[in-house]
Amino acid sequence: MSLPAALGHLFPLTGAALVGLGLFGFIILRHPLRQLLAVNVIAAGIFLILGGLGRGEDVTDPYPQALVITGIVVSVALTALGAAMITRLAEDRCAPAPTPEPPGDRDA
Amino acid sequence: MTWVSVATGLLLFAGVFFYAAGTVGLLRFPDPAARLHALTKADHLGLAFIALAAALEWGSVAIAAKIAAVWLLAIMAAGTSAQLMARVTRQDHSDEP
Amino acid sequence: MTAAFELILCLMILGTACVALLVRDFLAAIAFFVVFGNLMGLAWLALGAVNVALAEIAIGAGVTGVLLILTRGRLLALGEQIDGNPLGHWLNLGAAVVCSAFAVVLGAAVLSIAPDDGLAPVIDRLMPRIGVENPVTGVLLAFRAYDTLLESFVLLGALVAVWSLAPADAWPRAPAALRMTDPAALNVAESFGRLVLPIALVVAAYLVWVGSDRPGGAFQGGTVLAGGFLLAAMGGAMGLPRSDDPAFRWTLVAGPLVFLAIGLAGMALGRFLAYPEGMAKALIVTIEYFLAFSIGVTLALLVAGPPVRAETVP
Amino acid sequence: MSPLDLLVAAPLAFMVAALVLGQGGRWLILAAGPVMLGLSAWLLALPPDAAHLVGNWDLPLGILLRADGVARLLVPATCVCFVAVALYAWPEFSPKAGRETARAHTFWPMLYLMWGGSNAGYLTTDLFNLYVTIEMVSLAAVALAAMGSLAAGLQYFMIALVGSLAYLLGVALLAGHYDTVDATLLAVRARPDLPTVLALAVMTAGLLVKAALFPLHGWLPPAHAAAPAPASALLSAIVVKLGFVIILRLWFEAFAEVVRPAAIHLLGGMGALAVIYGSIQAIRQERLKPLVAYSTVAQLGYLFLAFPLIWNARIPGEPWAAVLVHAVAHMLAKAAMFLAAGLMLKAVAGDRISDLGGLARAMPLSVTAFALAAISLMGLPPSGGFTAKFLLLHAAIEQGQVIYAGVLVIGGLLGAAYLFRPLSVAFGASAAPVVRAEGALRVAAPLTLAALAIALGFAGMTLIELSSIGAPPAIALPLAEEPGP
Repeated sequence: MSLPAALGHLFPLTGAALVGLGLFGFIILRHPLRQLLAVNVIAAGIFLILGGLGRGEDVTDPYPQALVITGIVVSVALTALGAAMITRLAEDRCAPAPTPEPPGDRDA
Repeated sequence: MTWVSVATGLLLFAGVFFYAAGTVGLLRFPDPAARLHALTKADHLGLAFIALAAALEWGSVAIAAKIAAVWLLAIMAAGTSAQLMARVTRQDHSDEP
Repeated sequence: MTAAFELILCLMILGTACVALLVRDFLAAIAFFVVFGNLMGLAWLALGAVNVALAEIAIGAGVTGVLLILTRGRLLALGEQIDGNPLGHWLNLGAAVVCSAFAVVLGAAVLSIAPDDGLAPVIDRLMPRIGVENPVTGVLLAFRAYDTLLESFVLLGALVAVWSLAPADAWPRAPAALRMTDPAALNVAESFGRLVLPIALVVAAYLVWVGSDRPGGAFQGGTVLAGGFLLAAMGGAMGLPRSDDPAFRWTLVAGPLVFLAIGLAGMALGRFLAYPEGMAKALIVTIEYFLAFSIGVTLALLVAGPPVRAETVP
Repeated sequence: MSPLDLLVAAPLAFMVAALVLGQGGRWLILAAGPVMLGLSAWLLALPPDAAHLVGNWDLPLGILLRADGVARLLVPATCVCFVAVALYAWPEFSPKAGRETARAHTFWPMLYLMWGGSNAGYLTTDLFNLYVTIEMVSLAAVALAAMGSLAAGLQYFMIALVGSLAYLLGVALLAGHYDTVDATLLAVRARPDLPTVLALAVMTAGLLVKAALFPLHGWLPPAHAAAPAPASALLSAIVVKLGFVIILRLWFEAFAEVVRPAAIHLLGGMGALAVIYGSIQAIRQERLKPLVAYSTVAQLGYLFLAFPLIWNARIPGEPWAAVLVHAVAHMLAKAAMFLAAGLMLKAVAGDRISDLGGLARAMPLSVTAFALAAISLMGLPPSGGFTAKFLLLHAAIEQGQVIYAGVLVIGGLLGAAYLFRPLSVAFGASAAPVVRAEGALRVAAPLTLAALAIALGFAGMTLIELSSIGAPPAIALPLAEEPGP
């Protein structure tokens, strides 16, 4: 391996630190939208570990790259769902009057 | 050292200089309009120099054209967002008594 | 030289992440998160993973950033407090200790793994069989096409899940309009949106096309398309569709459906998701074009959110 | 052609159809039901070593699908549950007064997404592919939970998100370490070093959160109790099982050489505590649906309590079969119970147990379904629950594991205590309330599921044989050949 050992591990180590940092944020932050941001930091850290460990002498392994792209898309899909839920919850909270759809099993 | 690498170096230097100037302006100018002015004009001049340097370094017309397209898009986006920001700040100020 | 650059880059990544998590003002937090995403993109470039860099900057920084800003705006309009975060409590100290300990263990585990491109030779050997040259596209759409197929359904499912949150009397209206309210600002944004949408279409098509041989692909192209749609919607150059519009529903499902159909057709010839000899590249490019278009529409609608009641639409 | 792909592809095709059709989406179950049950039957009929690579791309790069005993037991049970729940949900998720509603439209694509995702999860051996399937199921589960209570749904979402990321972190470490994430290859390659142990630990922790094992169960009762009855049935019967099955495969197949007895007993101890805690909480509930939800917490405990019993057994095939039979029996019985509870609560004014008075005379079939499901959950003979608990108890006594044996007995008694309470009220002497007649399908769905849970008790030997197909070498006696590429 021609890369200096420390340099080879630089990105995965950064990823590990990001996971710890994001986890800390997730625990101490109160608002769910901020927690969602923290989760995205954790995910970025995991992707960096995954991709960084595939670093070869001159190319990075395409296999983890593909896994990371899949992971990024899944993560944005979930972030969007979370953001929508947070918004809807805030709407319900500030306008308690709106007619929630009656639960189907009690509408008779 | 060929003349290309000398020119690239000079262009890069100029680009970095304008970026630095823009950043200093952003930090030091007193009001939002002046800051926007520093940010958009100086930074995009800087970007232009760096884009030129990159195009020269690659030495291919096709790639130079792509770089030019990217630069154009960046300028348009910056112009639009600067306009929008200027409006927002003016509204904020007109709200004040 | 490279080492110094990478070291500074990693420190900046960690620094921006810290600020994004801990700063009081949430708008500043989002701004730093977007910078963080772009720096992550640089990190992927440093790793030589251009495909991932494109995806990270477009999706991780771009779409997620827009989503957070939009959600923040909607929450503030509802009078919800997002800023402020009590720090200094002893529980936070405990959390810091636990998380640092976890990061240290994780770091030790990472250090004991030698980075290598173990599967790259395997992939190189297989690439000639599918006729495309971008190995990441090869993994995504041939060797692990099953993952990608399921993932395209995750994206579609996320949109349906967002729709399921619609208030009772809002279905099947359109999502809340993204159009700017200030008429003068709208004017600027509209001309920009009109200009950008066709450019986004061309760039997206280009990214998918080069994606078979060079960095690019369906997800990157689809995200550019989504960006174009969102800008056009913000400028009012384009309305958002009602969720019961049949043509719109077909554009949503087209990508996953074509992918599934080609996979099932492969089954008739031998195996699920197997491409017949010599046709692999044509099929992959077909899948990618449909997928990119559906991804573009789906991502834009995911950002827009669930349908809303008529009176809240300006 | 193989059911291994079609069991995933068909629900996804139905999801697309349901999304496009909108109003008409609910009719699709009439096609999906026979198709999926037929595919399940085909799966059962496959030769024992049935396995193939998707797209013929070889390991370590490709993805291997196989029909092992776990899949052969859980996939058909899942399909039966989905069909019954869908038929039950039909009138509930139909257009109201001719207008399409958000729920009536989105419920059906979500159902098929969850169906495809859970089938895919049982059939694949690829750990990253499992991550995607977990997200398919979680996504649909969150949407269904949010239909009842948005706040509980959001809490569930956050927990599920962190759980998936913990799992993904483990997958990332393994992918970097072994250059593969295929369970069958990891079974050969895995060494007990720091990255592997850490990966297994974070993956297990993430999945335990999703499988709601005590003390990580906090999100489950509010989410499962608040959702509409068909959604509760799917959440309690299907969703939590996937996390359990993945842990089972990780611990006994991929990392059988890495796992240490202390860890196994930690998991077993958590399971034992879950049985006791969940049962006591269930006894304390005043309302019916939270009671059934806490019963899920308790019943999931048995699944993990079995881990040390499998680990130490002289003939591990027996407790292995027991835990799978228990998973299937709980799936059927819990789905039946939530559906029956939905009918019962709809008939009476309130949602408290004391409101159920005299219901047995007013709606005998639904109360019977509830009672039959309760018999299986308590582990009374003859039922699937009894077969499972008997085999577990037998293993515990044979190994001299007094504590686990005691928990099994006490858990059964506590189960009887909390399940008899609603039944005794329903069979009580108070005047029968006037109840509007329900559609035949809605009554038949829980009754069929509960009857199947009972019928499992008569098929003990078949189930044990099924469960041993393609079981990990440590489990199967005589040593079975691992299905390779």
